[in-house]
Amino acid sequence: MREISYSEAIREAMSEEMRRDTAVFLVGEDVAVFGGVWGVSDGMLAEFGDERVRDTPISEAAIIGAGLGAALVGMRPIVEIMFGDFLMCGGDQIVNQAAKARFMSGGKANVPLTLRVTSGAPGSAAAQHSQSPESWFMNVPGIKIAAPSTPADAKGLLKTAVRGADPVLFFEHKMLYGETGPVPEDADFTVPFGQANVVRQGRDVTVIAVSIMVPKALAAADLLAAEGISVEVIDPRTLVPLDKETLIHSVAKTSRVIIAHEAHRRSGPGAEIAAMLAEEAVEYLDGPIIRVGAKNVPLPYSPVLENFVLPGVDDIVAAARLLASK
Amino acid sequence: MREISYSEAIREAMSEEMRRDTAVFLVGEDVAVFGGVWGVSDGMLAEFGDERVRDTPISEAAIIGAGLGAALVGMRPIVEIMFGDFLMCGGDQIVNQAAKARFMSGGKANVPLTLRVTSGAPGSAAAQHSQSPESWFMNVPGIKIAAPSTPADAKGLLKTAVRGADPVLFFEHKMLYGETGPVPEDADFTVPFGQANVVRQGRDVTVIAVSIMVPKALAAADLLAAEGISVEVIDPRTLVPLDKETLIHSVAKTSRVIIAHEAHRRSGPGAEIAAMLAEEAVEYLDGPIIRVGAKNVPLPYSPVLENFVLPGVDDIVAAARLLASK
Amino acid sequence: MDITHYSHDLLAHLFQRMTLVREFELRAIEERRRGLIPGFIHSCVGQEATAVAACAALAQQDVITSTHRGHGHLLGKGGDPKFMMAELAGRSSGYCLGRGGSLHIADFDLGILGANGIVGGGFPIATGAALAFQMRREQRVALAFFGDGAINEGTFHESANLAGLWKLPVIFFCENNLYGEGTPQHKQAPIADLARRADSYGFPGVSVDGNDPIAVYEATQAARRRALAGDGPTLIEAKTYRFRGHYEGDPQVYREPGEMAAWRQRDPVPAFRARLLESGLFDEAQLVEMETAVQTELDVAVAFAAAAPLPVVDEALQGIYAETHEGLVF
Amino acid sequence: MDITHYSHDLLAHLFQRMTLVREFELRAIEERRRGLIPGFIHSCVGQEATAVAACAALAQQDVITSTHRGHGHLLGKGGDPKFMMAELAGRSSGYCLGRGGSLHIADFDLGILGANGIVGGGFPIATGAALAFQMRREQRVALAFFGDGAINEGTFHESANLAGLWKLPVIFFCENNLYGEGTPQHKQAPIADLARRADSYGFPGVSVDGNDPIAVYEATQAARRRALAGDGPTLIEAKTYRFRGHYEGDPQVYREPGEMAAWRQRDPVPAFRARLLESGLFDEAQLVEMETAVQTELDVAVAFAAAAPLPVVDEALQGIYAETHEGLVF
Ligand SMILES: Cc1ncc(C[n+]2csc(CCOP(=O)(O)OP(=O)(O)O)c2C)c(N)n1
Ligand SMILES: Cc1ncc(C[n+]2csc(CCOP(=O)(O)OP(=O)(O)O)c2C)c(N)n1
Ligand SMILES: [Mg+2]
Ligand SMILES: [Mg+2]
Repeated sequence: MREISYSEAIREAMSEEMRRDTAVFLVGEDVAVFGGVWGVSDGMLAEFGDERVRDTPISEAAIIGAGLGAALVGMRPIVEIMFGDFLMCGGDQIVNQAAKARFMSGGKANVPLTLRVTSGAPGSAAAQHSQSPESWFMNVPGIKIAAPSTPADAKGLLKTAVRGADPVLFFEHKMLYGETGPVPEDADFTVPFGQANVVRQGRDVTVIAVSIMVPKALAAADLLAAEGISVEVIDPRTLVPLDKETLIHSVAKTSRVIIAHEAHRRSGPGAEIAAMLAEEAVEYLDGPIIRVGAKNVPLPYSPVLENFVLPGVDDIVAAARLLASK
Repeated sequence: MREISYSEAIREAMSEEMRRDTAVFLVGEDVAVFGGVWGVSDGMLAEFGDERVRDTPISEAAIIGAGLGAALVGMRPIVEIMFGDFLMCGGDQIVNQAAKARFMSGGKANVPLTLRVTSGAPGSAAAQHSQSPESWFMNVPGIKIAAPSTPADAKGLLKTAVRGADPVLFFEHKMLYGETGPVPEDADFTVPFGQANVVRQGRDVTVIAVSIMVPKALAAADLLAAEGISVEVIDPRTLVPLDKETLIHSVAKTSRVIIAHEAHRRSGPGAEIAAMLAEEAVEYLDGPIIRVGAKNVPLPYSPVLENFVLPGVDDIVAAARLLASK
Repeated sequence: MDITHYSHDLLAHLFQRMTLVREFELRAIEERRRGLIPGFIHSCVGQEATAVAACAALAQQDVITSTHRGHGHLLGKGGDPKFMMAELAGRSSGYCLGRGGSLHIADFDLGILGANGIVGGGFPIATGAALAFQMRREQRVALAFFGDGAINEGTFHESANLAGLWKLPVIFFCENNLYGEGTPQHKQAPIADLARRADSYGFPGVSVDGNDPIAVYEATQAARRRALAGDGPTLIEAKTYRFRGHYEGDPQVYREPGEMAAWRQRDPVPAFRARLLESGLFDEAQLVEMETAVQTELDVAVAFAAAAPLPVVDEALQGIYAETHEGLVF
Repeated sequence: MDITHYSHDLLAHLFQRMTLVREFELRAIEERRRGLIPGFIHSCVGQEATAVAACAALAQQDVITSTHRGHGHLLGKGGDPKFMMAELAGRSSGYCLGRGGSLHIADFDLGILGANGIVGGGFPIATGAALAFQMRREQRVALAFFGDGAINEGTFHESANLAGLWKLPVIFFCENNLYGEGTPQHKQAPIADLARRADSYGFPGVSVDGNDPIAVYEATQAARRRALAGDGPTLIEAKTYRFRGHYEGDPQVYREPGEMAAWRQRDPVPAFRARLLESGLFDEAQLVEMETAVQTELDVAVAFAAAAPLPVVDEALQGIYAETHEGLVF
């Protein structure tokens, strides 16, 4: 299969859906002429014109809410939020409007709204440009949350989001944009929500890894294999809905779990996953559920500090060793 | 000790602190002439005047941020947000400004900002006026989160918040405002953050209950005692910081845990507490950690539906029976 | 304005709907007192002219976003009092199957994109709907109702800017009833004529007498024409007054003395009734007939609501997502 | 304006600081290229007059909120290039001990409440500081720097409304450099003169030539006087231009042809230099002396930064809370 980057996969998904359905359009700050500050929509203005690839003023609440309004009358907007850190500038339109519109209207509202949001620390971008806000909206019923780790998943999950009729927060990790991988060319290739991916099979320890922690977990698994510790790596791919079954199945096999994400440890996505396992899979557990995540401090600017705060391959390795030694 | 209501206790805390320190003032929508839509600041305008008890336009971001700005130059603002549901209208000022100001400035900023926020379902107020957003900001380092369940704790914790130098989200449950209890008259009575309260001692099951679920857990404990199940009820009082030690100590004793909160189950405060226990107290567990919370759907208007979605005494009882039967 | 220029149908419609709104509110208040309605009510008694006449200037295919004080808007846009009353009563036959209540009534077929419990929550939504209409070259406009309090939310500014920039077919319709909850308008904004704010976004703003349905109708029609011509938004500020509390039960400690009495002199419903009679276009018997019909319709609505089934608990777990998955709602 | 009316000290200060800002930016860019500075830089080259002259009109006790493009503001308000450069280099001797970087430099002693990575994030903060000054009857003002893009954020509207309503001693200072990232101002707002927006909040708005430090100084001084007199805020829009990319590395595909060249003719630093010479108040030797001193100061700053210790990892866990507790940061 041909290999393309995560960023190209996302552009391909958007472009294909825009060709297929005139209701789909892209809107956000600097997505058109600039091609997105991450370059994800580079070239799309030329193909689709400035009505369907729209630069906006710097007004997150209006942009998100306008996406919602357009969705309610039949469009399928893709809204780009340049940094996930800015989500709270338009938070109400997500939490109280988009997420609840269908339920409050007695199931009548359709909300085919995709919010493409970057997450993660790109390196010395400091506390307001480095956050991984995947869990900020997990407590809010009505919204779905995806966090792909590979180009193929990025493409397939994004298409599912755009074709669906529910609001989706679609988190793209900034440091994955340049990563390449095989991506099907089939224009109808999609990846369903709620299906975790067992990225690597293993016997001794399960690592449930979110987004950029998937490649890190794989690197850790390689190192650990050399020590005789066999690691199973699972990527949930969507956090809401969560594929409990696959996770529990793995824990039943390994009895040991690590949950890894770049978000801060406290109340990150791992809190929910760990709590779910402590509720539904506790009988299989043979030791603590260890969460590997950023320390609970704002992301620092200085690389020395930032590296210390962010979770890494070594943290997963250390956690796995600890579990395996019990 | 004289008994006063939760609402009176909060008013007393604010009034005492305002008498004590001219830097303290109250600002929010309808807090002055109206006395707060929940009546909490009733009468304070008369005592303190309209400079220190300030009605504002409907502009949550500006109100919260103005509180922050005033705090940065030495005031100690108490900002009231009428419904916790509206927090996301000013979310960025909490997440990216107030919470991070100290750290980003190298520890130099002082942020004595207290956000008094109501939470909980007051009955048929529907999806945008009934939420319990305690966990929405738990992933964000730099902010502290309190959720008192009694008049005494409300008074003591609020004073700690106002006298401190960190931003605090102080959640007041609407259905607790009318509840009465003994409250010390000592103007220097405070309750420290990070100290859970063992509200009732028990042997068989630990119920960690947040805010309004504390009285519900006590009611459940009474019912369960009649069946021979001895329940320990613990109120963490502050979610950030969390008094892990007291919680773990209890679990070591009972081996069985229920976490109860009115927030939705998914990624509510219970997710973090359960995850912490699954990490640090798993060896004591003799069964699943059960979370009792609102179902993961927006709060419905119709009482039939609302009662079904909200957690109740019966849910705690059922969970305790299940745990005790294992 | 000389009302004889207007069609009999339009005038009858305005009178009928204004009466319906007034009486609907009074019934709802009564039924809340009697226990049929469990939730809060923010009644729009006194603001019937704004709600009804603004909607009368819209076409069926146009859409509105409404507010916490939305019953008038909904009835104005064609809402059925039966389904509204049933919704207020929390019944399965209500507009939202009992899930939304007064604050969240929506009917997408009627172009009602929803009442809203969040002050200022509707601005971006109306703006987005208008964007869709513009992109699809449809002859439709979106109208956002909001209050004098709501105009101070950041969403107004962001939405008005976007709409002005893109010349979207949207009408920002401000019902300035002089209060936001208990806080008077002059304590919420440093200017009295909120229509001035349109200038910041390069589109016109007009202030009209919100208790005069004809003035409201004219202004809204002009705004609609402008929007459809591709000239962009209009801000309409309609000065009006609410005759009841912010919500039912509000002690209203904040009113200026004499203010209420003065506005009562300008009660839009009897004033318009008198004008219809004066014009000679309607006689007393015709108006009474319409009024009676309204009462009958409301009798039916209340009976319908009272007889309608309560939801069954499982319904709480439905209609949250289009595509659902195991474990999503539990 | 005839600059001979101004004190020698003021003119020297403006020239010295403008030169310092320009040269600081060029050094920082250079040091980033050489690897001393790890993070992004949003340079304000071309906008020296706004930053320096606005701050020159403030008193020591006044405060500012700054932006992502904040180096000029910080130097204008008295920031020390040593500590700034060390911060950019992520060192423990930096203003924020290496924790904040360019986007978050603050110095409460100098009245710098912080640069900000969130566009529009500073409006409410400046407003709140001004509220504190008003409540305490202090003779202090707060000035919020922001860009033409930021004015479209909801926080501008909410803050301007609050400040206008309460007549707070705040100055909203807009550096209109014609772009927000890659999007030109005319694609961000439907009006060109952003100063017009003040009218919505009942206070004056003025547009000035942002490349003329004297014009900026005058406007800011007038706004400050107004604020201290209790008359409330002023919106100042200073028209200017940035000569480099939005950030260093920006390919700048979005510029209009010829635009840059035209603005280069109006480069504020050489223009002011020429004016000083023309006025006869300064001779070439004096200016060269100041310029040389700036270079020396920057040599020292860069050397200081390069020699400053890197933070040790434990520092990442400090300074998050005033009162800390076990388990709070892990
Ligand atoms: C974001 C938000 N803030 C505050 C409230 C509480 N609230 C409900 S209605 C209201 C007053 C609204 O005033 P206005 O916009 O003038 O409408 P009116 O009630 O006068 O019709 C307030 C403050 C809310 N629902 N949402
Ligand atoms: C809330 C938010 N939205 C978007 C951004 C990304 N961003 C950073 S600077 C910028 C442009 C700001 O334009 P302007 O206010 O004119 O300031 P300038 O860069 O021209 O100095 C944008 C969009 C941000 N940092 N914060
Ligand atoms: Mg009003
Ligand atoms: Mg700009």
